[in-house]
Amino acid sequence: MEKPERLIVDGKRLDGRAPDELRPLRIKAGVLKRADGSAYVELGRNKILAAVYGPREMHPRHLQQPDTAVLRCRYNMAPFSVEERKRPGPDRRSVEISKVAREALEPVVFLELYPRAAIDVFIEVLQADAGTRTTGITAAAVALADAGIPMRDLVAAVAVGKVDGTIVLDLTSEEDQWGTTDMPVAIMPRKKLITLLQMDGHFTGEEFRQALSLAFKGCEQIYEAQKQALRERYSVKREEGE
Amino acid sequence: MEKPERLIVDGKRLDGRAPDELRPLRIKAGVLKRADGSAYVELGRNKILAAVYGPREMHPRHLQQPDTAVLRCRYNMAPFSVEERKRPGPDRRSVEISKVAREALEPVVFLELYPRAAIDVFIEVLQADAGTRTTGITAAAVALADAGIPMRDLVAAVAVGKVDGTIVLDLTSEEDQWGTTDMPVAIMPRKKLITLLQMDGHFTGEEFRQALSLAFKGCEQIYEAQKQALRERYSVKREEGE
Amino acid sequence: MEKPERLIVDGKRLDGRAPDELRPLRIKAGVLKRADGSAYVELGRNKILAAVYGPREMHPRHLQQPDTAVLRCRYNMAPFSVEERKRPGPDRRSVEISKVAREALEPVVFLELYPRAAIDVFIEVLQADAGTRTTGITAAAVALADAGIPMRDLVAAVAVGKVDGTIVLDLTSEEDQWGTTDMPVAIMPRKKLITLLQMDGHFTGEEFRQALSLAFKGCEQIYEAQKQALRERYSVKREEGE
Amino acid sequence: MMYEIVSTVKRDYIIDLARQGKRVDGRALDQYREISVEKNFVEPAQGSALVKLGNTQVLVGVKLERVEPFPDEPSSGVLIVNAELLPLASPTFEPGPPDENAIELARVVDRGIRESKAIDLEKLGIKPGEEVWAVFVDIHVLDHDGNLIDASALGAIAALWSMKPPDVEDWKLPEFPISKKPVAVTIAKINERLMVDPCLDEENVMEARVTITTTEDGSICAMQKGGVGCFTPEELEAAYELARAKAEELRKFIG
Amino acid sequence: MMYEIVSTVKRDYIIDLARQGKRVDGRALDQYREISVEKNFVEPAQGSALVKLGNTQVLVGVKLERVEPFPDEPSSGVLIVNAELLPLASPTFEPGPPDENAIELARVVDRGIRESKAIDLEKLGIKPGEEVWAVFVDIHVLDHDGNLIDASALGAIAALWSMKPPDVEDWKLPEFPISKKPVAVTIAKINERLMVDPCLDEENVMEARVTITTTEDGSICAMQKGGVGCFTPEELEAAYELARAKAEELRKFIG
Amino acid sequence: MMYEIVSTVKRDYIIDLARQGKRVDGRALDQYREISVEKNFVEPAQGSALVKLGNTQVLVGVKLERVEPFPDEPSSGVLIVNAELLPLASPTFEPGPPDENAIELARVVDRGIRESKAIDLEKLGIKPGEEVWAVFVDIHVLDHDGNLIDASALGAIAALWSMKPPDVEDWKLPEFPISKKPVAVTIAKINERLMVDPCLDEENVMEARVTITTTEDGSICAMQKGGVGCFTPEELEAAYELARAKAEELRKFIG
Repeated sequence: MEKPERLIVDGKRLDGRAPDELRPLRIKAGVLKRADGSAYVELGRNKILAAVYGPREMHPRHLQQPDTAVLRCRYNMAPFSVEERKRPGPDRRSVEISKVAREALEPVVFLELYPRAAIDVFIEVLQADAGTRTTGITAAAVALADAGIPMRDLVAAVAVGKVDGTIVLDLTSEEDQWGTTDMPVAIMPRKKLITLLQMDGHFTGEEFRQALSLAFKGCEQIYEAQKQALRERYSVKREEGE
Repeated sequence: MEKPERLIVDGKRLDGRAPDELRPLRIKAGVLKRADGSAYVELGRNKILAAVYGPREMHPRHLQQPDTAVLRCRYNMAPFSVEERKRPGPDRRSVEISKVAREALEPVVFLELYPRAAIDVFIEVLQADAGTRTTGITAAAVALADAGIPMRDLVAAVAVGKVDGTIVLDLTSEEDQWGTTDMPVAIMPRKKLITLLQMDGHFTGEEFRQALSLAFKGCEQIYEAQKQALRERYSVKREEGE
Repeated sequence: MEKPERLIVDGKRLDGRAPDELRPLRIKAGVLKRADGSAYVELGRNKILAAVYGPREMHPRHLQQPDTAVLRCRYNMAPFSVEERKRPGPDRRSVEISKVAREALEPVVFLELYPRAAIDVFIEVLQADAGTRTTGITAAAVALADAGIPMRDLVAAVAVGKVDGTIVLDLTSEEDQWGTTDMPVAIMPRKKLITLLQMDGHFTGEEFRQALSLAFKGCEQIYEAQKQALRERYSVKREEGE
Repeated sequence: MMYEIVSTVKRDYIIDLARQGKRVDGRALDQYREISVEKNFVEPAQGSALVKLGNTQVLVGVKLERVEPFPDEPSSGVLIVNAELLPLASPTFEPGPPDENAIELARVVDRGIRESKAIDLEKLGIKPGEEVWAVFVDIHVLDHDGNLIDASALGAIAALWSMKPPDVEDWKLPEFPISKKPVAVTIAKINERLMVDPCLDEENVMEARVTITTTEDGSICAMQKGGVGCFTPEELEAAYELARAKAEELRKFIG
Repeated sequence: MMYEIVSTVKRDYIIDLARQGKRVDGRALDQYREISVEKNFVEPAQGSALVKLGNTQVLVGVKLERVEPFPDEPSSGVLIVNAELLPLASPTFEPGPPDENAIELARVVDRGIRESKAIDLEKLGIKPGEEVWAVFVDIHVLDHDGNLIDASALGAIAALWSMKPPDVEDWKLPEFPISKKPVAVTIAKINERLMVDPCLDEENVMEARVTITTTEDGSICAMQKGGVGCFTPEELEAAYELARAKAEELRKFIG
Repeated sequence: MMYEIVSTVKRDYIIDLARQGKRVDGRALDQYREISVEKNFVEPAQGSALVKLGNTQVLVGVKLERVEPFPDEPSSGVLIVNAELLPLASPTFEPGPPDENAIELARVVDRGIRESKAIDLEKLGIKPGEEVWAVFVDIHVLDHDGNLIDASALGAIAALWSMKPPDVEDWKLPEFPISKKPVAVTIAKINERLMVDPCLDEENVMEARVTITTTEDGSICAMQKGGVGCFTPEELEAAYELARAKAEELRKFIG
């Protein structure tokens, strides 16, 4: 695809959104049978599945921590999730994303309740548009809650950036590719704390402040959708007498 | 090599055999010093060595089973065993063959006698014609017996297939390459039970029945040669006062 | 670089040295903070760092030896240490050098004093001229002493070879590449014992005797520099009241 | 496929049910769990299908990529089947390269497609000797409640039948060259009884399984026995009849 | 970066110091340890720099090699940053391929260089579509006493500014095309306090860190939060001001 | 080569025998075990040899394959030696990529062939800069009862002397270009005594070994000390004399 002349025309983005508008968002909790908790999130064309196993026995044993559970996280893209087939298995990008996603989620989990245990979070990108790491974190937080793991707060995440000189919320792949800046942010919505922050591109100090503030705004909306998904899941569980 | 016009002429195969005839077969038990049991089999141009170690301590320990020994199997082709040099190390084909070979042998071994132990079977293809997996299983069964491991029965194995519309026993590489169907079968000869079955190509239901029956016939002959090799081995051992 | 017509002219080598002369040598002990012992050696254009950790707990545990420590050694070249970038990670050459370096050092270490422990030696080639394995062993011996590990003797090492028909000490890369023979030797200087010997190229029996004798001569000089470096290190430590 | 530790009580219960011709989830011996196939689930793939077999979920995506041909078949396309037993699908699956179970799964699905000649690979050349199309069939196991082979094989063939031709100049064919519908049917043996589509509880206690892949005319293109038990010849003949009959039912979901 | 086990006494001491605005080694919160940068340490590399940040030592070497370009940028050079956490640098580093810490380190350094557009990669083509220059930046960690990111980023940009053009015919540029000096500043958070350049003892007790890479004009080209704690928006704004100020100091060492 | 745990009694016995100039299997110190070399054991290889040295069995196969040349030697063939310590050969060998023992074995054999210039690699070009012959020497260790180096080196050179030229048009040489017969002789040191061809029991107690590879004229082309003990210069000179004498005996088996 050629670079479009402009990515924002008359205050509207290529897909018709306003700069501070999220893509269509759909969250469903409890979508897998085997996992202890799970969630499926669509954000724009992203289709992402998260599953949680645990607390469970930690293997290998020498990684057990006597006073806390260990949170592990694996972010993975399906070979067919992107235009050019991705070779299966971890690459450097997915290893880094797995690390920052774990660090984004860990602050909300009461790990100290489960000494020696492991809690495993798996994020599977089935179809990728931009923002897979933040959407994956959003899904993982719901999956953790669905697994019944005690949490201080949820984690909601979204990317913000700069496109044609404008600070925008929730970049598409075109905006990510042709825009100036991409800044993924994860937030504990109730406590207003930032648990993930990455950025590449170009921001002045003032732009950074604006972008951060827009990220908070976007995460609020995502947080509402997360809570709604968990309420729906809970009512289904209750009906089923679980 | 070009595909020959016909693979069966006047009821004879390219190497002169009748459709229901095995290639020349030679089995020798006890050919290695270090292994607990071993066997060498030539079937046509196949040259295959099998060795057994165990029952021995299982490493890594977390794979130990409290109520049974674990049978492990590794099928491997020497780099010089085929026309084009094979890179050392397991590939997908050899991993699958190792699995089905283990499942073909396991039904005859009294694993429950050796809790926590490992029994390791190694199949080395030194020179490959077609039928290396079945010939390897045939060798491995003799090596297990040579190692003195209690067994319910032997396992004899052979491939059958369809070539020029005829059901044939014990395919050569040419027949495997240019024929229609290849079906490796392993059998417990005394109990008449099938422990390995794979097939690719084309069979009608009726052809499948015929082929299975021919496989039983071939395995009977192989079984006789296995028993003969073990008798010879036993008499040598007795002479040596082992 | 083209092969020069002659590598020795009027009894002098391309860098002006006599056949039995070492390249400029500099040894410094105690150059790293985290390691238990360390040394930095420059020999000609070689820049080599060695570090020692231990005696420390052996992981994985099943490698612990009940009656002795285990000495481990890893020789590694930095990607930028040679003309053509070296891919990170061990290759066959570095695995072999790690083995022979360990075997060259092990005779001088009182391993039996530390049952179940590991002593780890790391040799890092930052800039390579010829003779990195011997220079690395020279550095490692100083690092072991700097770590306070009880030793029977030091180990001094150097390569000798044959260039333009002359037996020479301490080959440069040009001499290694265009000469006839390369023979790395490591020696326990006080006990006059050879702990490393490798050779490739061409020697008559008589040349081998000469070369071995020249290696001893070179190692004597290296040994003096090693002792000097340790004396300097000791006096610094004393001043610092360590 | 993966043998999990099952309580002795549950094991005995399932085995005893089998003796009575019954199953743990109330199905008949020759009855599949509820099947659904959602095609075109994934946009970046040329073809895809999300298959649910009861609680088992497998997503298969197919992508076409340009590759060098094999030297002995310079103008023929290439079929590559890969399976990932994702750790999110089961507590027994671990991250890492495909283990023997994933490899067997991929290879059994591969043989069903390849040996039935479902895809006309000859038509997938681009420049002979230089470039051909590779058909990457990626099996992504999302939720493992047993019988991954049948779910994966069904997903693969359904995805192949949903292929959109790539939007490039040198693609000359009107559509993706597929012509057959091989279907894998797996039959488990428990306590001398044969039953189709084993769920995970059944896989954990079964003696052995056999997968028989048949095409529209009822002929067999691939078979694979698995597990550490045995079959009699008579059982295999009965299994073939079962496989042939059930394949007709499953084939309807390919679309 | 690597969390090591620290005695509770030491931990409490460092945390309590932070409350008082003090540090374990007597520095001010906004003070770096002693910095030295020795350029051209390694001859076979086109550029190199040995950086010491207190006891932390990192050697960075840069080599140019001819490679095939990426298909979507046929005339553009390629930047490859790799980091090795050598086992000689710390008792917690183990031999083997780069782990998540080494990969994060390399990628954070990479983004600082890449996103600042410090190197004009467009100028590093050779034959469009066939051959371009790859810039291999190898980070070799020799002694780990904390804050590897800042030491590595400083070493990388200093090594790039020391580049000697390769002595080959088809190199047409007067010098290596570098024009900017991005500098990474890492700020740790301990007991609600922000402090630059955490030493290892501080890294072991910090809640979180954030690395902010800025260029000469004070704008941000890369950021990375690390660790399992959180930041408030106000803390991040303060961190940015710190990063911008300290980068000016560090930039002097690039030369 | 591989150090196995030996009972103290056996160890003391072998060491004490050595003091008396005797060996555990009754051989003289300068005596090899029974040697047999069966050439052309494997048909798909251009050359092969099955070597037995007492109970030690090593099968070596040599194959020629077309490869790209190294850039610095565009018209020269390539020698590649690989050794596999198969787990069927010893309870101490484990499956997996070659470990340091396998790598050392391959490299010692490689150096003996390469440094003696036994093969005229210059003659193994095909199209300069594009294609040359690679000589793959694969050492397959079948039964390990000690002294794998000598068995493998003998197998490799015997296999190379048995080479059949490949049946292809662009092979122009009358025969495989081999002209020398380097032979490796390994001498173990036990209790101050030197002895050739250590069996496994001897390897398990030896202090050190040295392998000396010599050619027909008695000159040395490769040496390798192994093990954690030491040699005096006088011992190495004696080892050379032993190696030279025994190599003449072993050379007869190359054929």
